[in-house]
Amino acid sequence: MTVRVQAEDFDVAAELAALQARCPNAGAVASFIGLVRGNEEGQAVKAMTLEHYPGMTEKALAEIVAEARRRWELAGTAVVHRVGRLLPGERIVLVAVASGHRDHAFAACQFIMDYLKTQAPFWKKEELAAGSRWVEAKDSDRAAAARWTEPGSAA
Amino acid sequence: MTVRVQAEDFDVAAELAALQARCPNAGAVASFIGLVRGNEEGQAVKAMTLEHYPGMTEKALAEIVAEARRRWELAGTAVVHRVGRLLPGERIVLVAVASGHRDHAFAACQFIMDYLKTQAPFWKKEELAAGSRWVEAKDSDRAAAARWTEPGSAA
Amino acid sequence: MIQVRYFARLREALGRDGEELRWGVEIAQVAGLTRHLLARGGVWERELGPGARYRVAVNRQLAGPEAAIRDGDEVAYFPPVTGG
Amino acid sequence: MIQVRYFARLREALGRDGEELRWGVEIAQVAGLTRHLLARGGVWERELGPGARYRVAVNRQLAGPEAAIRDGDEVAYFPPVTGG
Repeated sequence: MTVRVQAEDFDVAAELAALQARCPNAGAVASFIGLVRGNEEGQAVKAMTLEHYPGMTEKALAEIVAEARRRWELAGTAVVHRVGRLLPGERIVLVAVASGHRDHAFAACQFIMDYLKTQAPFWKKEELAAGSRWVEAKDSDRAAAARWTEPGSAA
Repeated sequence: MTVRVQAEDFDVAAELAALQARCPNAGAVASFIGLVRGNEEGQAVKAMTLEHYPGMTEKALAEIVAEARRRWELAGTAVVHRVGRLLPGERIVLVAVASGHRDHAFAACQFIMDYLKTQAPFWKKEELAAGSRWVEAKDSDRAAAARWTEPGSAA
Repeated sequence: MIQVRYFARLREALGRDGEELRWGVEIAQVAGLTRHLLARGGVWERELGPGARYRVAVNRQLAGPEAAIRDGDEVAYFPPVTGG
Repeated sequence: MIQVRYFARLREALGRDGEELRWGVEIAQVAGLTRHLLARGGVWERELGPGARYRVAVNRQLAGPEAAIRDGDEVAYFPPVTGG
Protein backbone atom coordinates (compact mmCIF):
# COMPACT_ATOMS: atom_id res chain seq x y z
CA MET A 1 0.00 0.00 0.00
CA THR A 2 1.62 3.20 -1.26
CA VAL A 3 0.33 6.65 -0.25
CA ARG A 4 2.39 9.68 -1.23
CA VAL A 5 1.85 13.44 -1.40
CA GLN A 6 4.50 15.23 -3.39
CA ALA A 7 5.27 18.30 -5.48
CA GLU A 8 7.09 16.34 -8.21
CA ASP A 9 5.37 14.58 -11.08
CA PHE A 10 5.09 10.80 -10.89
CA ASP A 11 5.94 8.13 -13.45
CA VAL A 12 2.73 6.21 -14.16
CA ALA A 13 4.49 3.20 -15.68
CA ALA A 14 6.89 2.97 -12.73
CA GLU A 15 4.07 3.24 -10.19
CA LEU A 16 2.07 0.53 -11.94
CA ALA A 17 5.13 -1.69 -12.32
CA ALA A 18 5.89 -1.32 -8.59
CA LEU A 19 2.29 -2.16 -7.72
CA GLN A 20 2.35 -5.20 -9.98
CA ALA A 21 5.66 -6.33 -8.48
CA ARG A 22 4.09 -6.21 -5.00
CA CYS A 23 1.07 -8.29 -6.15
CA PRO A 24 2.38 -10.79 -8.71
CA ASN A 25 -0.82 -12.81 -8.81
CA ALA A 26 -3.38 -10.02 -9.03
CA GLY A 27 -4.41 -10.22 -12.70
CA ALA A 28 -6.45 -7.00 -12.68
CA VAL A 29 -5.21 -3.43 -12.22
CA ALA A 30 -7.69 -0.55 -12.38
CA SER A 31 -6.35 2.96 -12.25
CA PHE A 32 -7.40 6.57 -12.45
CA ILE A 33 -5.38 9.63 -13.41
CA GLY A 34 -6.66 13.14 -12.79
CA LEU A 35 -5.21 15.92 -14.94
CA VAL A 36 -5.27 19.72 -14.86
CA ARG A 37 -7.78 20.80 -17.48
CA GLY A 38 -6.95 23.62 -19.88
CA ASN A 39 -10.47 25.06 -19.64
CA GLU A 40 -12.97 25.51 -16.84
CA GLU A 41 -16.44 26.68 -17.84
CA GLY A 42 -15.08 28.15 -21.07
CA GLN A 43 -12.25 30.07 -19.43
CA ALA A 44 -8.62 29.21 -20.16
CA VAL A 45 -6.78 27.93 -17.09
CA LYS A 46 -3.22 29.26 -16.76
CA ALA A 47 -2.34 27.13 -13.75
CA MET A 48 -3.79 25.28 -10.79
CA THR A 49 -2.25 25.44 -7.31
CA LEU A 50 -2.97 22.64 -4.87
CA GLU A 51 -2.73 23.35 -1.16
CA HIS A 52 -3.02 20.58 1.43
CA TYR A 53 -2.85 19.95 5.17
CA PRO A 54 0.46 18.17 5.72
CA GLY A 55 0.13 15.35 8.18
CA MET A 56 -3.63 15.11 7.87
CA THR A 57 -3.56 14.45 4.13
CA GLU A 58 -1.50 11.27 4.34
CA LYS A 59 -3.61 10.06 7.28
CA ALA A 60 -6.89 10.74 5.46
CA LEU A 61 -5.66 8.95 2.31
CA ALA A 62 -4.41 5.97 4.33
CA GLU A 63 -7.82 5.71 6.04
CA ILE A 64 -9.67 5.83 2.72
CA VAL A 65 -7.42 3.08 1.34
CA ALA A 66 -7.88 1.01 4.52
CA GLU A 67 -11.66 1.31 4.17
CA ALA A 68 -11.42 0.18 0.52
CA ARG A 69 -9.39 -2.83 1.62
CA ARG A 70 -12.06 -3.73 4.15
CA ARG A 71 -14.79 -3.53 1.51
CA TRP A 72 -13.12 -5.41 -1.35
CA GLU A 73 -10.53 -8.13 -1.88
CA LEU A 74 -7.52 -6.13 -2.94
CA ALA A 75 -3.96 -7.27 -3.52
CA GLY A 76 -2.43 -3.79 -3.42
CA THR A 77 -3.06 -0.09 -3.90
CA ALA A 78 -1.11 3.03 -4.86
CA VAL A 79 -2.25 6.60 -4.30
CA VAL A 80 -0.02 9.51 -5.36
CA HIS A 81 -1.30 13.08 -5.14
CA ARG A 82 0.61 16.18 -6.14
CA VAL A 83 0.60 19.58 -4.47
CA GLY A 84 1.92 22.98 -5.54
CA ARG A 85 1.50 24.83 -8.82
CA LEU A 86 0.59 22.67 -11.83
CA LEU A 87 0.06 23.60 -15.48
CA PRO A 88 -2.73 22.40 -17.79
CA GLY A 89 -2.18 18.79 -18.84
CA GLU A 90 -0.10 17.97 -15.78
CA ARG A 91 -1.05 14.99 -13.66
CA ILE A 92 -2.67 15.72 -10.28
CA VAL A 93 -3.46 12.30 -8.90
CA LEU A 94 -2.99 8.59 -9.54
CA VAL A 95 -5.05 5.90 -7.86
CA ALA A 96 -4.22 2.32 -8.84
CA VAL A 97 -5.73 -0.84 -7.40
CA ALA A 98 -4.61 -4.44 -8.02
CA SER A 99 -6.93 -7.35 -7.33
CA GLY A 100 -7.67 -10.89 -8.40
CA HIS A 101 -11.14 -9.66 -9.37
CA ARG A 102 -11.74 -7.07 -12.08
CA ASP A 103 -14.92 -5.79 -10.40
CA HIS A 104 -13.21 -5.33 -7.06
CA ALA A 105 -10.36 -3.40 -8.68
CA PHE A 106 -12.77 -1.07 -10.51
CA ALA A 107 -15.08 -0.51 -7.53
CA ALA A 108 -12.25 0.16 -5.08
CA CYS A 109 -10.50 2.54 -7.48
CA GLN A 110 -13.70 4.54 -7.96
CA PHE A 111 -14.45 4.46 -4.22
CA ILE A 112 -10.99 5.78 -3.34
CA MET A 113 -11.35 8.61 -5.88
CA ASP A 114 -14.85 9.54 -4.64
CA TYR A 115 -13.73 9.63 -1.02
CA LEU A 116 -10.47 11.40 -1.82
CA LYS A 117 -12.52 14.13 -3.54
CA THR A 118 -14.66 14.72 -0.44
CA GLN A 119 -12.49 13.65 2.54
CA ALA A 120 -8.84 14.35 1.82
CA PRO A 121 -7.71 17.89 2.72
CA PHE A 122 -6.63 19.25 -0.65
CA TRP A 123 -7.78 22.57 -2.10
CA LYS A 124 -7.43 23.86 -5.64
CA LYS A 125 -6.91 27.46 -6.68
CA GLU A 126 -7.25 28.26 -10.37
CA GLU A 127 -5.37 30.98 -12.21
CA LEU A 128 -7.59 32.34 -14.97
CA ALA A 129 -7.05 35.34 -17.22
CA ALA A 130 -9.37 37.33 -14.93
CA GLY A 131 -7.42 36.39 -11.80
CA SER A 132 -7.20 33.59 -9.25
CA ARG A 133 -10.05 31.85 -7.48
CA TRP A 134 -10.54 28.95 -5.12
CA VAL A 135 -12.38 26.06 -6.74
CA GLU A 136 -15.76 25.37 -5.10
CA ALA A 137 -16.61 21.87 -3.92
CA LYS A 138 -19.06 20.17 -6.27
CA ASP A 139 -22.42 18.68 -5.34
CA SER A 140 -21.71 15.93 -7.86
CA ASP A 141 -18.64 14.89 -5.85
CA ARG A 142 -20.65 14.79 -2.63
CA ALA A 143 -23.30 12.71 -4.36
CA ALA A 144 -20.63 10.35 -5.74
CA ALA A 145 -19.19 9.72 -2.28
CA ALA A 146 -22.66 9.31 -0.76
CA ARG A 147 -23.36 6.33 -3.06
CA TRP A 148 -20.95 4.09 -1.18
CA THR A 149 -23.18 3.68 1.82
CA GLU A 150 -23.30 -0.12 1.96
CA PRO A 151 -20.09 -2.12 2.34
CA GLY A 152 -19.32 -3.73 -1.00
CA SER A 153 -21.96 -1.77 -2.90
CA ALA A 154 -21.13 -0.63 -6.41
CA ALA A 155 -21.82 2.74 -7.99
CA MET B 1 -9.98 6.09 -30.73
CA THR B 2 -7.20 3.52 -30.78
CA VAL B 3 -7.91 -0.21 -31.21
CA ARG B 4 -4.97 -2.55 -31.70
CA VAL B 5 -4.38 -6.29 -31.58
CA GLN B 6 -0.72 -7.21 -31.46
CA ALA B 7 1.79 -9.82 -30.35
CA GLU B 8 4.22 -7.27 -28.89
CA ASP B 9 3.93 -5.81 -25.42
CA PHE B 10 2.65 -2.23 -25.14
CA ASP B 11 4.06 0.73 -23.23
CA VAL B 12 1.37 1.84 -20.77
CA ALA B 13 2.85 5.30 -20.21
CA ALA B 14 3.15 5.90 -23.96
CA GLU B 15 -0.43 4.75 -24.60
CA LEU B 16 -1.79 6.99 -21.85
CA ALA B 17 0.33 9.94 -23.02
CA ALA B 18 -0.96 9.50 -26.58
CA LEU B 19 -4.54 9.32 -25.32
CA GLN B 20 -4.05 12.44 -23.24
CA ALA B 21 -2.48 14.26 -26.20
CA ARG B 22 -5.57 13.48 -28.28
CA CYS B 23 -7.91 14.83 -25.55
CA PRO B 24 -6.10 17.75 -23.90
CA ASN B 25 -9.16 18.90 -21.95
CA ALA B 26 -10.38 15.59 -20.60
CA GLY B 27 -9.28 15.79 -16.95
CA ALA B 28 -10.13 12.17 -16.12
CA VAL B 29 -8.48 9.01 -17.42
CA ALA B 30 -9.67 5.62 -16.16
CA SER B 31 -7.79 2.55 -17.25
CA PHE B 32 -7.61 -1.18 -16.80
CA ILE B 33 -4.71 -3.55 -17.30
CA GLY B 34 -5.20 -7.32 -17.40
CA LEU B 35 -2.19 -9.48 -16.60
CA VAL B 36 -1.34 -13.16 -16.92
CA ARG B 37 -1.67 -14.66 -13.46
CA GLY B 38 0.97 -16.99 -12.10
CA ASN B 39 -1.64 -19.28 -10.54
CA GLU B 40 -5.05 -20.53 -11.56
CA GLU B 41 -6.99 -22.47 -8.95
CA GLY B 42 -3.82 -23.33 -7.10
CA GLN B 43 -1.94 -24.59 -10.15
CA ALA B 44 1.16 -22.79 -11.39
CA VAL B 45 0.68 -21.31 -14.87
CA LYS B 46 3.72 -21.71 -17.14
CA ALA B 47 2.30 -19.65 -20.00
CA MET B 48 -0.92 -18.45 -21.58
CA THR B 49 -1.50 -18.47 -25.33
CA LEU B 50 -4.09 -16.12 -26.80
CA GLU B 51 -5.72 -17.02 -30.11
CA HIS B 52 -8.02 -14.62 -31.91
CA TYR B 53 -10.06 -14.23 -35.11
CA PRO B 54 -8.12 -11.72 -37.20
CA GLY B 55 -10.42 -9.25 -38.87
CA MET B 56 -13.35 -9.95 -36.58
CA THR B 57 -11.45 -9.03 -33.42
CA GLU B 58 -10.71 -5.45 -34.45
CA LYS B 59 -14.27 -5.04 -35.70
CA ALA B 60 -15.77 -6.37 -32.46
CA LEU B 61 -13.55 -4.12 -30.34
CA ALA B 62 -14.40 -1.08 -32.46
CA GLU B 63 -18.11 -1.80 -32.06
CA ILE B 64 -17.79 -2.15 -28.28
CA VAL B 65 -15.93 1.17 -28.12
CA ALA B 66 -18.51 2.83 -30.39
CA GLU B 67 -21.29 1.61 -28.09
CA ALA B 68 -19.44 3.02 -25.06
CA ARG B 69 -19.13 6.37 -26.85
CA ARG B 70 -22.88 6.37 -27.46
CA ARG B 71 -23.61 5.69 -23.80
CA TRP B 72 -21.19 8.13 -22.16
CA GLU B 73 -19.50 11.45 -22.91
CA LEU B 74 -15.99 10.34 -23.79
CA ALA B 75 -13.11 12.37 -25.12
CA GLY B 76 -11.05 9.40 -26.27
CA THR B 77 -10.37 5.70 -25.81
CA ALA B 78 -7.52 3.26 -26.28
CA VAL B 79 -7.82 -0.52 -26.42
CA VAL B 80 -4.74 -2.68 -26.94
CA HIS B 81 -4.99 -6.47 -26.72
CA ARG B 82 -2.15 -8.90 -27.13
CA VAL B 83 -2.20 -12.30 -28.79
CA GLY B 84 0.29 -15.18 -28.87
CA ARG B 85 2.17 -16.82 -26.02
CA LEU B 86 2.51 -14.76 -22.84
CA LEU B 87 4.26 -15.53 -19.56
CA PRO B 88 2.94 -14.91 -16.03
CA GLY B 89 3.07 -11.21 -15.14
CA GLU B 90 2.90 -10.12 -18.78
CA ARG B 91 0.24 -7.61 -19.83
CA ILE B 92 -2.68 -8.98 -21.85
CA VAL B 93 -4.94 -5.98 -22.32
CA LEU B 94 -5.12 -2.24 -21.76
CA VAL B 95 -8.36 -0.28 -21.86
CA ALA B 96 -8.06 3.46 -21.21
CA VAL B 97 -10.85 6.02 -21.38
CA ALA B 98 -10.51 9.81 -21.20
CA SER B 99 -13.47 11.99 -20.30
CA GLY B 100 -14.38 15.31 -18.75
CA HIS B 101 -16.35 13.31 -16.17
CA ARG B 102 -14.73 10.87 -13.78
CA ASP B 103 -17.87 8.71 -13.57
CA HIS B 104 -18.17 8.44 -17.34
CA ALA B 105 -14.53 7.41 -17.63
CA PHE B 106 -14.91 4.69 -14.98
CA ALA B 107 -18.22 3.36 -16.28
CA ALA B 108 -17.09 3.25 -19.91
CA CYS B 109 -13.80 1.55 -19.01
CA GLN B 110 -15.62 -1.14 -17.05
CA PHE B 111 -18.26 -1.53 -19.77
CA ILE B 112 -15.60 -2.00 -22.47
CA MET B 113 -13.83 -4.65 -20.37
CA ASP B 114 -17.08 -6.50 -19.60
CA TYR B 115 -18.09 -6.56 -23.26
CA LEU B 116 -14.60 -7.41 -24.45
CA LYS B 117 -14.65 -10.43 -22.13
CA THR B 118 -17.88 -11.76 -23.64
CA GLN B 119 -18.01 -10.40 -27.22
CA ALA B 120 -14.50 -10.10 -28.63
CA PRO B 121 -13.18 -13.29 -30.28
CA PHE B 122 -10.17 -14.09 -28.13
CA TRP B 123 -9.49 -17.49 -26.56
CA LYS B 124 -7.00 -18.37 -23.86
CA LYS B 125 -5.10 -21.64 -23.54
CA GLU B 126 -3.20 -22.23 -20.31
CA GLU B 127 -0.01 -24.24 -19.97
CA LEU B 128 0.01 -25.92 -16.56
CA ALA B 129 2.40 -28.53 -15.18
CA ALA B 130 -0.20 -31.19 -16.04
CA GLY B 131 -0.55 -30.02 -19.64
CA SER B 132 -2.41 -27.44 -21.69
CA ARG B 133 -6.09 -26.63 -21.52
CA TRP B 134 -8.48 -24.11 -23.03
CA VAL B 135 -9.84 -21.68 -20.46
CA GLU B 136 -13.60 -21.99 -19.99
CA ALA B 137 -15.79 -18.90 -20.24
CA LYS B 138 -16.93 -17.72 -16.81
CA ASP B 139 -20.50 -17.19 -15.68
CA SER B 140 -19.28 -14.16 -13.71
CA ASP B 141 -18.15 -12.53 -16.97
CA ARG B 142 -21.51 -13.17 -18.60
CA ALA B 143 -23.24 -11.70 -15.55
CA ALA B 144 -20.95 -8.67 -15.62
CA ALA B 145 -21.80 -7.94 -19.26
CA ALA B 146 -25.50 -8.51 -18.65
CA ARG B 147 -25.57 -5.67 -16.11
CA TRP B 148 -25.22 -3.02 -18.81
CA THR B 149 -28.73 -3.43 -20.11
CA GLU B 150 -29.86 0.19 -19.84
CA PRO B 151 -27.97 2.90 -21.75
CA GLY B 152 -25.90 4.86 -19.24
CA SER B 153 -26.56 2.45 -16.38
CA ALA B 154 -23.75 1.79 -13.94
CA ALA B 155 -22.65 -1.48 -12.41
CA MET C 1 -19.15 -21.28 -52.03
CA ILE C 2 -18.95 -20.29 -48.37
CA GLN C 3 -15.93 -20.23 -46.10
CA VAL C 4 -16.38 -22.00 -42.78
CA ARG C 5 -13.80 -21.30 -40.07
CA TYR C 6 -13.14 -22.97 -36.72
CA PHE C 7 -11.25 -21.46 -33.79
CA ALA C 8 -9.60 -22.43 -30.52
CA ARG C 9 -10.95 -25.60 -28.82
CA LEU C 10 -13.29 -26.27 -31.79
CA ARG C 11 -10.43 -25.95 -34.27
CA GLU C 12 -8.43 -28.52 -32.31
CA ALA C 13 -11.34 -30.89 -31.70
CA LEU C 14 -12.50 -30.80 -35.34
CA GLY C 15 -8.95 -31.16 -36.61
CA ARG C 16 -9.15 -28.27 -39.05
CA ASP C 17 -9.18 -24.49 -39.08
CA GLY C 18 -11.69 -24.21 -41.90
CA GLU C 19 -13.20 -25.55 -45.08
CA GLU C 20 -15.05 -24.46 -48.21
CA LEU C 21 -18.63 -25.61 -48.75
CA ARG C 22 -20.85 -25.25 -51.79
CA TRP C 23 -23.68 -22.84 -50.99
CA GLY C 24 -27.26 -24.15 -51.25
CA VAL C 25 -30.69 -23.41 -49.84
CA GLU C 26 -30.24 -26.12 -47.17
CA ILE C 27 -27.41 -24.02 -45.66
CA ALA C 28 -28.96 -20.61 -46.32
CA GLN C 29 -29.34 -20.12 -42.55
CA VAL C 30 -26.95 -20.76 -39.66
CA ALA C 31 -29.27 -23.46 -38.28
CA GLY C 32 -29.17 -25.28 -41.65
CA LEU C 33 -25.37 -25.14 -41.85
CA THR C 34 -25.10 -26.44 -38.28
CA ARG C 35 -27.46 -29.33 -39.15
CA HIS C 36 -25.32 -30.09 -42.18
CA LEU C 37 -22.17 -30.26 -40.05
CA LEU C 38 -23.87 -32.29 -37.28
CA ALA C 39 -24.88 -34.89 -39.86
CA ARG C 40 -21.20 -35.82 -40.09
CA GLY C 41 -21.61 -37.41 -36.64
CA GLY C 42 -18.78 -38.23 -34.21
CA VAL C 43 -16.78 -35.23 -33.07
CA TRP C 44 -19.10 -32.88 -35.00
CA GLU C 45 -22.07 -34.02 -33.02
CA ARG C 46 -20.10 -33.78 -29.79
CA GLU C 47 -18.84 -30.25 -30.47
CA LEU C 48 -21.94 -28.74 -32.12
CA GLY C 49 -24.77 -30.93 -30.87
CA PRO C 50 -27.33 -30.34 -28.09
CA GLY C 51 -25.67 -29.07 -24.92
CA ALA C 52 -22.47 -27.99 -26.68
CA ARG C 53 -21.47 -24.39 -26.03
CA TYR C 54 -20.32 -22.51 -29.09
CA ARG C 55 -20.89 -19.22 -30.90
CA VAL C 56 -21.36 -18.48 -34.59
CA ALA C 57 -20.34 -15.41 -36.55
CA VAL C 58 -21.46 -14.61 -40.08
CA ASN C 59 -19.12 -12.23 -41.89
CA ARG C 60 -17.38 -11.51 -38.58
CA GLN C 61 -20.56 -10.53 -36.74
CA LEU C 62 -22.04 -12.70 -33.97
CA ALA C 63 -25.13 -14.39 -35.36
CA GLY C 64 -28.03 -16.51 -34.09
CA PRO C 65 -29.44 -19.71 -35.66
CA GLU C 66 -31.85 -17.72 -37.87
CA ALA C 67 -29.13 -15.57 -39.43
CA ALA C 68 -28.99 -15.77 -43.24
CA ILE C 69 -25.98 -17.18 -45.07
CA ARG C 70 -25.45 -16.02 -48.65
CA ASP C 71 -23.12 -17.33 -51.30
CA GLY C 72 -19.63 -15.97 -50.60
CA ASP C 73 -20.18 -15.47 -46.88
CA GLU C 74 -17.68 -16.38 -44.16
CA VAL C 75 -19.15 -18.34 -41.25
CA ALA C 76 -17.14 -19.07 -38.10
CA TYR C 77 -17.79 -21.51 -35.26
CA PHE C 78 -15.94 -20.98 -32.00
CA PRO C 79 -16.21 -21.52 -28.22
CA PRO C 80 -17.47 -18.78 -25.89
CA VAL C 81 -14.73 -16.16 -25.80
CA THR C 82 -12.20 -15.88 -22.97
CA GLY C 83 -9.99 -12.88 -23.72
CA GLY C 84 -9.17 -9.82 -21.65
CA MET D 1 -2.95 25.78 24.76
CA ILE D 2 -4.48 24.58 21.54
CA GLN D 3 -3.23 25.11 18.00
CA VAL D 4 -5.82 26.44 15.56
CA ARG D 5 -5.03 26.22 11.85
CA TYR D 6 -6.70 27.73 8.80
CA PHE D 7 -6.36 26.53 5.22
CA ALA D 8 -7.03 27.62 1.65
CA ARG D 9 -9.82 30.20 1.17
CA LEU D 10 -10.29 30.48 4.96
CA ARG D 11 -6.58 31.10 5.51
CA GLU D 12 -6.66 33.92 2.97
CA ALA D 13 -9.95 35.44 4.18
CA LEU D 14 -8.91 35.34 7.85
CA GLY D 15 -5.47 36.68 7.05
CA ARG D 16 -3.58 34.03 8.99
CA ASP D 17 -2.62 30.37 8.78
CA GLY D 18 -3.09 29.68 12.47
CA GLU D 19 -2.92 30.86 16.05
CA GLU D 20 -2.48 29.56 19.58
CA LEU D 21 -5.37 29.82 22.03
CA ARG D 22 -5.47 29.13 25.75
CA TRP D 23 -7.54 26.01 26.41
CA GLY D 24 -10.64 26.43 28.64
CA VAL D 25 -13.97 24.71 29.21
CA GLU D 26 -15.71 27.22 26.92
CA ILE D 27 -13.71 25.81 23.99
CA ALA D 28 -13.74 22.17 25.14
CA GLN D 29 -15.95 21.33 22.14
CA VAL D 30 -15.71 22.32 18.48
CA ALA D 31 -19.00 24.25 18.75
CA GLY D 32 -17.59 26.29 21.65
CA LEU D 33 -14.40 27.13 19.80
CA THR D 34 -16.40 28.17 16.74
CA ARG D 35 -18.58 30.45 18.93
CA HIS D 36 -15.42 31.96 20.43
CA LEU D 37 -14.05 32.72 16.94
CA LEU D 38 -17.42 34.02 15.65
CA ALA D 39 -17.54 36.49 18.55
CA ARG D 40 -14.68 38.35 16.84
CA GLY D 41 -17.28 39.51 14.28
CA GLY D 42 -16.47 40.83 10.77
CA VAL D 43 -14.70 38.35 8.55
CA TRP D 44 -14.94 35.64 11.26
CA GLU D 45 -18.70 35.83 11.25
CA ARG D 46 -18.78 35.84 7.46
CA GLU D 47 -16.49 32.82 7.11
CA LEU D 48 -17.71 30.68 10.02
CA GLY D 49 -21.25 31.99 10.67
CA PRO D 50 -24.62 30.56 9.64
CA GLY D 51 -24.67 29.53 5.99
CA ALA D 52 -20.87 29.43 5.70
CA ARG D 53 -19.51 26.15 4.35
CA TYR D 54 -16.48 24.86 6.17
CA ARG D 55 -15.12 21.71 7.77
CA VAL D 56 -13.34 21.16 11.08
CA ALA D 57 -10.67 18.61 11.94
CA VAL D 58 -9.49 17.82 15.48
CA ASN D 59 -6.06 16.25 15.57
CA ARG D 60 -6.21 15.74 11.81
CA GLN D 61 -9.50 13.85 11.89
CA LEU D 62 -12.73 15.36 10.50
CA ALA D 63 -14.92 16.32 13.45
CA GLY D 64 -18.48 17.52 14.08
CA PRO D 65 -19.59 20.37 16.38
CA GLU D 66 -19.85 18.02 19.37
CA ALA D 67 -16.28 16.76 19.09
CA ALA D 68 -14.20 17.28 22.23
CA ILE D 69 -11.13 19.53 22.26
CA ARG D 70 -8.50 18.82 24.90
CA ASP D 71 -5.53 20.88 26.00
CA GLY D 72 -2.74 20.40 23.46
CA ASP D 73 -5.05 19.51 20.57
CA GLU D 74 -4.72 20.81 17.02
CA VAL D 75 -7.96 22.08 15.49
CA ALA D 76 -8.21 23.05 11.81
CA TYR D 77 -10.87 25.03 9.95
CA PHE D 78 -10.99 24.74 6.18
CA PRO D 79 -13.35 24.89 3.19
CA PRO D 80 -14.92 21.75 1.70
CA VAL D 81 -12.09 19.92 -0.01
CA THR D 82 -11.49 20.07 -3.78
CA GLY D 83 -8.53 17.79 -4.53
CA GLY D 84 -8.20 14.89 -6.91
